Amino acid sequence: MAVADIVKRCQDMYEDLNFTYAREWKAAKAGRKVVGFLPVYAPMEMIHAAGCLPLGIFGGGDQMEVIHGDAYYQSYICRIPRSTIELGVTGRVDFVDGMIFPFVCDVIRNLSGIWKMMFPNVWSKFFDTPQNFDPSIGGDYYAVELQELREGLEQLTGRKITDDDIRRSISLYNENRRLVREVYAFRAKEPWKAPTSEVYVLMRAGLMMDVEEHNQLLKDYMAAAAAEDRPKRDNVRIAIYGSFCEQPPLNLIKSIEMAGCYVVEDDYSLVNRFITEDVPVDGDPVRNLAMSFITHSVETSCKYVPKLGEKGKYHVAQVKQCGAEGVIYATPSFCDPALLDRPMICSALTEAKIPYISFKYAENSGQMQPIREQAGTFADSIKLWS
Amino acid sequence: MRCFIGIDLGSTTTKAVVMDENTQVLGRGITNSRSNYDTAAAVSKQEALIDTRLTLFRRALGGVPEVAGKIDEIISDLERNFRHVQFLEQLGDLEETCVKNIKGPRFAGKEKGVQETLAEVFKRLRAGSDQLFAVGGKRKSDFFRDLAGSDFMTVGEAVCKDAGLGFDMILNVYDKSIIEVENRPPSGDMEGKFIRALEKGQMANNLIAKPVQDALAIPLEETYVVGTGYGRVRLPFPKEHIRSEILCHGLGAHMMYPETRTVLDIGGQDTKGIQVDPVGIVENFQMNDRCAAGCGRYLGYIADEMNMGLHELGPLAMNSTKQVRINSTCTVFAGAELRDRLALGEKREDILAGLHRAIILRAMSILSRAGGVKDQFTFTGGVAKNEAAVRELRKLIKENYGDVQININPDSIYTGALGGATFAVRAVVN
Amino acid sequence: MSTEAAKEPSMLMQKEMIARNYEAITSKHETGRKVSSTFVPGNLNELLMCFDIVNNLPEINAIQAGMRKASGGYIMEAEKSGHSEDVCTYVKADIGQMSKGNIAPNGKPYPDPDVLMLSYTGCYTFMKWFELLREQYKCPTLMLHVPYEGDGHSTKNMRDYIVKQLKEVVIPGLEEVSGVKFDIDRLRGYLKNSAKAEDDLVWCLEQGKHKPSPIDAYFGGVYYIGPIFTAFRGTEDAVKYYEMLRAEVQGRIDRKEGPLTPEGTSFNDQKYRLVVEGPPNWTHFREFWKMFYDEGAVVVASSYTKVGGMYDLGFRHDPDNPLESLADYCLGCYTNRNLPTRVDILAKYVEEYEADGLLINSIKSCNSFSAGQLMIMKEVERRTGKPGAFIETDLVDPRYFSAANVKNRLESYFQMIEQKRRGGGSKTVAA
Amino acid sequence: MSAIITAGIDIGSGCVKGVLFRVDGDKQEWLAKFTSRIRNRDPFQLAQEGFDDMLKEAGITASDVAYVASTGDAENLKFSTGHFYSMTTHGRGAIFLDPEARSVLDIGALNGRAIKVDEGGKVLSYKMTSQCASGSGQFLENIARYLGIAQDEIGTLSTKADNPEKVSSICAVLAETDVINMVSRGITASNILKGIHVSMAVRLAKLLKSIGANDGVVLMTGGLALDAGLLAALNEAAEQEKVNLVAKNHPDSIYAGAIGAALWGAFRHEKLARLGQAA
Ligand SMILES: Nc1ncnc2c1ncn2[C@@H]1O[C@H](COP(=O)(O)OP(=O)(O)O)[C@@H](O)[C@H]1O
Ligand SMILES: Nc1ncnc2c1ncn2[C@@H]1O[C@H](COP(=O)(O)OP(=O)(O)O)[C@@H](O)[C@H]1O
Ligand code: SF4
Ligand code: SF4
Ligand code: SF4
Repeated sequence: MAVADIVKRCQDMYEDLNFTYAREWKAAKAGRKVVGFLPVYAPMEMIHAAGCLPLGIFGGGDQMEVIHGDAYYQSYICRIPRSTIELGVTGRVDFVDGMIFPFVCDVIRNLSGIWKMMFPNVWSKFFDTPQNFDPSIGGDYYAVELQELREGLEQLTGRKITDDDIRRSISLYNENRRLVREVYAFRAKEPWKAPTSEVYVLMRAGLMMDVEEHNQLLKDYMAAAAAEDRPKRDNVRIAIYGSFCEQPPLNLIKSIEMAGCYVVEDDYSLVNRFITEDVPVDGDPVRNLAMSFITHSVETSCKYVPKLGEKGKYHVAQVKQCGAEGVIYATPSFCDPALLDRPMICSALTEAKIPYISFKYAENSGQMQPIREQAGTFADSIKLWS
Repeated sequence: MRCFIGIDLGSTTTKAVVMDENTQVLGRGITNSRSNYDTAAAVSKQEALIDTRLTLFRRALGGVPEVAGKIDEIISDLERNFRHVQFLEQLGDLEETCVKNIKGPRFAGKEKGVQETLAEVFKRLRAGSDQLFAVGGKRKSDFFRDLAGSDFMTVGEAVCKDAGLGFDMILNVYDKSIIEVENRPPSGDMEGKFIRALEKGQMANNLIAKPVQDALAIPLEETYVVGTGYGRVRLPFPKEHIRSEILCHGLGAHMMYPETRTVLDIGGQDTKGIQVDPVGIVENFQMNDRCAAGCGRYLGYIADEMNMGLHELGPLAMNSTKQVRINSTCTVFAGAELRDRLALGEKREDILAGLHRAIILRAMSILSRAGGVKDQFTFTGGVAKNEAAVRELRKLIKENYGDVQININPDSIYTGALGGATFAVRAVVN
Repeated sequence: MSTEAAKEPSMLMQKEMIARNYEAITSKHETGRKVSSTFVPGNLNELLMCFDIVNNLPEINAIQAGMRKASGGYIMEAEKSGHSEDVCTYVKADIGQMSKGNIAPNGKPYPDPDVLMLSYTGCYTFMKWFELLREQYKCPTLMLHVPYEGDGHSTKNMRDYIVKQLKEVVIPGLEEVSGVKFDIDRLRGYLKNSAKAEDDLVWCLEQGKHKPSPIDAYFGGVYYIGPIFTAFRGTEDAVKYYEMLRAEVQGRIDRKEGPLTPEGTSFNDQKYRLVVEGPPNWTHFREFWKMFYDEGAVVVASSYTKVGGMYDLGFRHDPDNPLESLADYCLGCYTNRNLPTRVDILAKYVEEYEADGLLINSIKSCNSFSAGQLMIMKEVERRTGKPGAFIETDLVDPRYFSAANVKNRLESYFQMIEQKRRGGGSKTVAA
Repeated sequence: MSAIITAGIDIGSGCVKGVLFRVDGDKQEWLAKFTSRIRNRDPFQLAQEGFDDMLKEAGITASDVAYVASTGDAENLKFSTGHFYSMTTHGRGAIFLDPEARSVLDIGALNGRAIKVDEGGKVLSYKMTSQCASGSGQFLENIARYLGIAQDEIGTLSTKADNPEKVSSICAVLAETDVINMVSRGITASNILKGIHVSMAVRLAKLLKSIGANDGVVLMTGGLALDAGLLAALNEAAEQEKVNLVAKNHPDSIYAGAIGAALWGAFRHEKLARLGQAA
């Protein structure tokens, strides 16, 4: 397949607010269930092992008109919960049998309660992962939580999830994560061959489709992109942080690239990069999942950093590793976790002499001129003087 | 006769309604809200009383068999002439004020030239006013500021060019003076003006003079006044004469359409969704929060940006063939958004259509917050005059709430004042 | 507060207690006592007392700064140093205060804390706040992660997790900071005091059911909960304070009197009875309160008086199960309950306290409270059939208090209740 | 290296600005300039007209110009050789106008930008105001109109204030009402304007602080640069904050973006020439 075809397929899926793929997947076989999840992490292996399709629900983007969602949120709350409610109220996710609301922040947390009241017939779970990273404390707690999730899913589907089911899923997702890491490495190496506006939709589509299908797609994309002859431009290399939850509109990503930046690292929709190493397949699979989360997961604003002086170290290391020349800290407006983190992360960047800029966006931002201006000046400044 | 008056002091316009004790509307008056709330209230009240006189004339003429079938014509003739007299009076005031304001260093040594230019401008304005108030003449607005202002710009720029004088200077004098003039309530003497209007008219004076004069002689007693609206706390009224605008809008809508259950009001700075019960009592309401995005003022900014009158926005948007999606309804950035889109090559009417939809989408959210839309639904406030906004609203109501009867009254801008007047009647009569 | 409000003996006692605590905090260098900073929801006051640690609560300091009208400047200061306009103003007031000399209400500088006791209960922002303070003070930070009751109840796993953290993280950490060995019997003793004071507090809050209500469960309520939510739960002082408060409330019931307004008059002419959800605004506290009593509105129950523990639902600290009861306490704070539970609680209040409706004061800062309040309002309206109202302010950011706006909404709400009440009779409306 | 001629064209939301320079190594000679307010006209058309006028004034033709650099909203300008983003150019322009400047405040019709620069005009850090800008030029313009005051009178009036009235609203729409209320309470135009200036100054000071501009000269550029009232309010804010900042302006401040563009254009042209890929 050609790059353009792959990208088109992904972009169509990404823009499809009716989730046709998931609907068709569900309809294809009697008894199939779809379990939705919000940013920023969900144990997809468990959902997959239950025979369900994990479906990433990441807000409504800039193409959805939000009417009822706004009725539930004050103006000083970010966009993602409103568009998620709009998806619910307008019946666009009426086929979803279960919903997982991860631990991201108080907004998502409270959204889980709204969902319970609005859709009492949908199985829903607020999934509180540990903020204590001691294997014998947080690890034990998390293993039991995973076990409870497993039981919840078993009730939803009416069938047992065996340890082997989970092990099989773990290896599929291990492969997925490995391939995702490869795409990221490929982009970091030759960003002109894998523009972020493409990589982004490739990743987003992956959170809405069967994992094996996505694995194939990732391989196809890399092969096709490597073969494509694209000119290298006089752009600077930057990393983007702060965008882990509410996603920016695709136009914003394009605007940043247009303004002279190659994005070589980002924290967009982290899910498939949340666990940074392969989860061991042998042994107690639930325990393995729990331990991987405890010991090998990314650092992001919704996780506590237990050690003094560690804050921001992770970001600095990532920037160095991917060879970024600067950081754009781009956060959704009113996103407390990211905005409260910003001063700490940025001071770590300053200490490491990494230039950065920061701005805010909303998933439905329409005006790109200020974005271009800021990203453009940033690119200018790196280009002209470093 | 006993008059009951409701005054709605809005952020953009101030409205007054005069009622008799049977809750029959006698007159309506409107003016733009200005820095001086007392004046705004006084002017709107005066306007409503003028309108009341017209109603009384109409009633009186009903008793003159010779004019049967021509009453509408006569009344509109009378009103037109009355407005013309009033306009000339205010124009005179403006000119005087302008001349007084030619002072300060920026005019040093140029006083004479400026004065002469001004005289020429006003001469032309006066001459032009005949056409403005001719039968079938189209006026951009009912407010002196808008009428005088737009002509002043075009005429002034031309005169200055001829005179080789910088337009900025004249503009500056005008800007200063118009405020002063606006904040001076037009002189009373309604009767005198009506007489003069009568004289100007082409109608058979002898036939109607008597009944008109009789109607003019009826004393209008201000029995009870109720104030409401955004600026109500600034009205010099005792507390029991003040009612919340929510209650007034609810009751006003009920008075116009007793079957109304849901009311939407889009004013200059706020949007309200109100649910009323079968007797006009408010059951629930929601307003926009502290952000004024998507309110009427938004259209004002757009109109300014496009150099158009508010009246013209709707019709232009109706010409759209392809709506542009606009996501931000921030009033302040509306202009920027507009320019952004124009720069991308979108057509003005398509962008405007998108902007209107954006406003209505916001209103839909507030309605949703207030508990949705029930049959019948009444749309009030200044924006209800805008056909493009109304079109989008109709579409969205149908999509979201099905077939609901939608009421829009040409006098819907007076809804709050109507409710206020009703409260006034009740305070005395019940 | 800037202007002196009329005071009852309990208020004077509380004032004196608070002053003493600020004295203890600011004189730590002289006394050698250790200071811990911590939060109101899920605070472990009794546990800290076991280590002779003085308890300092940045949230309360922010409130104090708000009431003294100093918070605006602090917030600006924090924003200048890179904090966003969008985030919680308690955090910014606290951070801004540091760069402005960090002066306590008693005029002395706050000493650096010796330990940050991060009880992560009911609010995500707490975690970021203490990460920020940790950068500043470079002192040990003890994190107690309290899982959220997402399904409306706590589980054994959650409780075990908390107890384990107490045993393996918090207690050893506090021992190390203070040099004092943990003595569980000492804890039991304090918990006994707590339970006693809690009984009296619950009794007082429940008197809002009287007509006229002898208390104001919101504006007065923030004073009633002062000692038990902060540095005094577990002390003899708190026990005494609540005995005193109880006697005062009883006196008002006997005299059929309402609560005292700041102007020193008894608020007896109560026209509207409200349940209020959400924290108050502190920068314009008096002005805000006045908008209620001027119109005859009394608050009979509120959720804000439950942020530091939902004692009215039956929970008491338990000397027989000390650590477990601390865990249950943390889990049960108001903002750690899921939305459906909050709706249940508020609907119950509207009914049991025979209120005219639910008023929500939505706080811009606080997603924990605010995100979802419109849904709460809808649901409570639906269940009780009573109208709700919604106003928006902020905790300590004076820029977000628009008196005209709030007053407009309150007045409209009260007039609506009034009109509805009369509505039944006045079918005479001309149509 | 011989002298070259470069042009800078800056399209803003309110005005189009342009300059023409002869650059010879370190020597820069200013040949011509123009501004025109957009007022609903096509900015690209205005840019073309202004450019032609400048050429005429300098007595040269378009082919004599080695590099036309655009900035501002002019990415799509047809006759430009290259584009620089506005904060890059304002920084450089400021240093040209005032070599002492170490930071720049560019206050345009809708956004405010704070830029920290070194002595060569290199941008060290910068930040833009985001949404909700009651402190924008547009807002001030509206209010002035409302008060019946000409643009160039704003500054003088503001400096005459004796008791400035604070504008508290964050939103320009609500602030407008605030102002109307003030008028009705009899507050003078001076005090109102100063109040607006003070609240703008506070925001701008915040912006400056957040980019780490703590001392030295701040040069104001953009449309509001010549507003004496704002300048005074800024210096007062700096004093209150006890920061060692001195705000200044320059009669040609409004050209800063265009100047910067022309000069970076020359720099770029030389670099490209050196690399043998002259544009
Ligand atoms: N003739 C008109 N055509 C279109 N829109 C209008 C017209 N008149 C007023 N408006 C709109 O109505 C708004 C004012 O509404 P109004 O109900 O008078 O507000 P308020 O009660 O706040 O003064 C204006 O901002 C404008 O957008
Ligand atoms: N001569 C002037 N005196 C005072 N203000 C002016 C003058 N010219 C322009 N302005 C103000 O500057 C703004 C435009 O400034 P400018 O820097 O050109 O902005 P932009 O770059 O966004 O177009 C206008 O909105 C106006 O308020
Ligand atoms: S965008 Fe930020 S504030 Fe909003 S839900 Fe996500 S993490 Fe929370
Ligand atoms: S977000 Fe709310 S609960 Fe959390 S610190 Fe701020 S005010 Fe307190
Ligand atoms: S400036 Fe715009 S976004 Fe901000 S409060 Fe006003 S209308 Fe809302």
